[in-house]
Amino acid sequence: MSMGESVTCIPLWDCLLVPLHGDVSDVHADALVTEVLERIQRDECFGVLVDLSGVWTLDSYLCSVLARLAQAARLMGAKTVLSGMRPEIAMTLEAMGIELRGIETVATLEDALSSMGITRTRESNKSSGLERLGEREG
Amino acid sequence: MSMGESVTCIPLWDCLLVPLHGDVSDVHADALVTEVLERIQRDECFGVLVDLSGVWTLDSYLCSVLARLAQAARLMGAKTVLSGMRPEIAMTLEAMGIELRGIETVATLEDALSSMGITRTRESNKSSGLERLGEREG
Amino acid sequence: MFWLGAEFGKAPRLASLQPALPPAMAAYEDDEDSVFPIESDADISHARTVIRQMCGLVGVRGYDAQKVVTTVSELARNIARYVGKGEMRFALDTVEQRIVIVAKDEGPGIPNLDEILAGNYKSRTGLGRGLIGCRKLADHFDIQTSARGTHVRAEFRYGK
Amino acid sequence: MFWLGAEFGKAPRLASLQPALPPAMAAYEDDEDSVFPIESDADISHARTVIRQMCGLVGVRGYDAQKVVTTVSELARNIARYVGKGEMRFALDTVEQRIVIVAKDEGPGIPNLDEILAGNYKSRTGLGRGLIGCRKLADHFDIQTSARGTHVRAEFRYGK
Ligand SMILES: Nc1ncnc2c1ncn2[C@@H]1O[C@H](COP(=O)(O)OP(=O)(O)O)[C@@H](O)[C@H]1O
Ligand SMILES: Nc1ncnc2c1ncn2[C@@H]1O[C@H](COP(=O)(O)OP(=O)(O)O)[C@@H](O)[C@H]1O
Repeated sequence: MSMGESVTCIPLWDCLLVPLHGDVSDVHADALVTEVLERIQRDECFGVLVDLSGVWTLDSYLCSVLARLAQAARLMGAKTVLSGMRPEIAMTLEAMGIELRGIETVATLEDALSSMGITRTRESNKSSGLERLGEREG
Repeated sequence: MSMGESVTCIPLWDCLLVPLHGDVSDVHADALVTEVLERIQRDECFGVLVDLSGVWTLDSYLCSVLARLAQAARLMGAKTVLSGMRPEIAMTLEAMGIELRGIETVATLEDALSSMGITRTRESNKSSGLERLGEREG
Repeated sequence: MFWLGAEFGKAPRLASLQPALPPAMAAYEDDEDSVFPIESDADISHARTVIRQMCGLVGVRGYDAQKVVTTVSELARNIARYVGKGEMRFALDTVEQRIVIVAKDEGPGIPNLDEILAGNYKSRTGLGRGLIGCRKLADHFDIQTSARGTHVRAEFRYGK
Repeated sequence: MFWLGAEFGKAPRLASLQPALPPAMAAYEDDEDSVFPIESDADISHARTVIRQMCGLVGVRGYDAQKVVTTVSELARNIARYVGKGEMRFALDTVEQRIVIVAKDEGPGIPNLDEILAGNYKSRTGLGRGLIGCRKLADHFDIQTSARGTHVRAEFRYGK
């Protein structure tokens, strides 16, 4: 995430998908909050899905920014869910005593959508047994 | 997308979501193909959703890489759909006579999922009229 | 005309016409170091980033900016890929209100340029739409090629 | 012990023990330029990137790498944010098999260090878990602070 790189927000149903990637600088983290909050208002979103699959490190500052984002989004009527945190990052935060209280954290983007009440409807067009209907209504 | 930055691939249902962002270098574009094809095999995906919302520029090389990716993914049984191309990028490609033949291109990530046969199931918990059920079965 | 590059920045003919530069541009004026050498993948990315910022500085956005950045990307890649080294210069002509891109290399030249610009060329390395694409994007496009190298100049109007 | 930094790279006591360095590390050895000045946001990112690559070079991955990179991130930010400038050095001790991180500044020091390390501190700028977190992550953690500045040293074992 080099200088000047802008925040990627992808609209998905009435949510905003925010995939983070690589090294997230403090400047980028701060820009993230502004951008996401503006987009919540503009796009009338009720959910923010921050996916951490591509992130290299989460340190105490990035955690505080995510907590701040979730708090502010909540005041605007949107729920924030974090997905895709790699196990080594979770272990590091745990060791540091960082709890991310107040933000829902789930394993996959699929679970995050599910937590927003969004599950898929589809005719399986491949090997069967992959259906996941109506699981966990948010 | 600075040096050494790895490709972000987010599993979503049986698809792979690949959000591109910022300046996509040729090295990154090439790494993208390798990474996505490996993940298709490993995760047994049937769809690749490349989202271009965050990309600054698409030039002829990146287009040729995406075409190559879609072609190879197809041989592995996975369909590739591009979403989120900004209008100014579409206009530029059109002016250059670049067609991206053989890759499906849709407006939003939502449409891309829809094209994979995935639509949402949810109880609207906000303003009504936002439901989109079973639209476009892929 | 403010060249982001030494050779051009000194052109005396235009010097007296120069209005005030946006502060961020002033640094480039008459600066020997602001030629952009193009060799590596990172140089291509850097060239794109610089021209993108330059477009932003003069309020060129959206499709107009895409045209310029894409042209730089195509020309920079051609140098890095087909020649190995060369250079680019970017200039802002605030009088005529145009952005000028120059790409120069001392490579083997493009013997089949006519075929390429006619759109009949099948590229093995890409789509073969780079040069013809730039010519379509630019408001003025000029390419000189010989066994001593290739020199491309593309101009884009901006402002109303 | 191979310091990625001048002051330490010259330690004569360890010189004779040095086994062959991985090629990419050799460049750092005894190199005056390989102290990492920390001032800006970009310096913090750069420090993280360098230490991440260094971990990769010696095969430190997963949780072990995260601990090191996160520690560098916390210490670098503290310098940039609370002092404005300082420096970091990274060393690889291939004999003892440890990675050593040093963060040094000449700032005002941390008068309430005990409270912070006891976990009772409420930060207004962050979570107040940076220093205490680093102490928990590192295998050895040492902090000296006074009105003349702060010096932090964190060590991480690697290998079996
Ligand atoms: N600066 C250059 N020097 C030498 N040959 C070049 C140069 N630029 C382009 N070429 C040649 O012209 C061909 C067409 O280039 P271009 O239109 O950019 O499409 P592509 O790069 O996709 O092939 C290239 O395949 C290459 O053989
Ligand atoms: N290098 C330093 N110089 C001066 N003060 C510092 C330094 N590092 C940390 N501090 C002080 O110690 C406090 C705790 O730091 P830390 O544990 O990293 O948590 P946080 O940065 O979230 O507050 C900071 O709020 C700051 O007041």
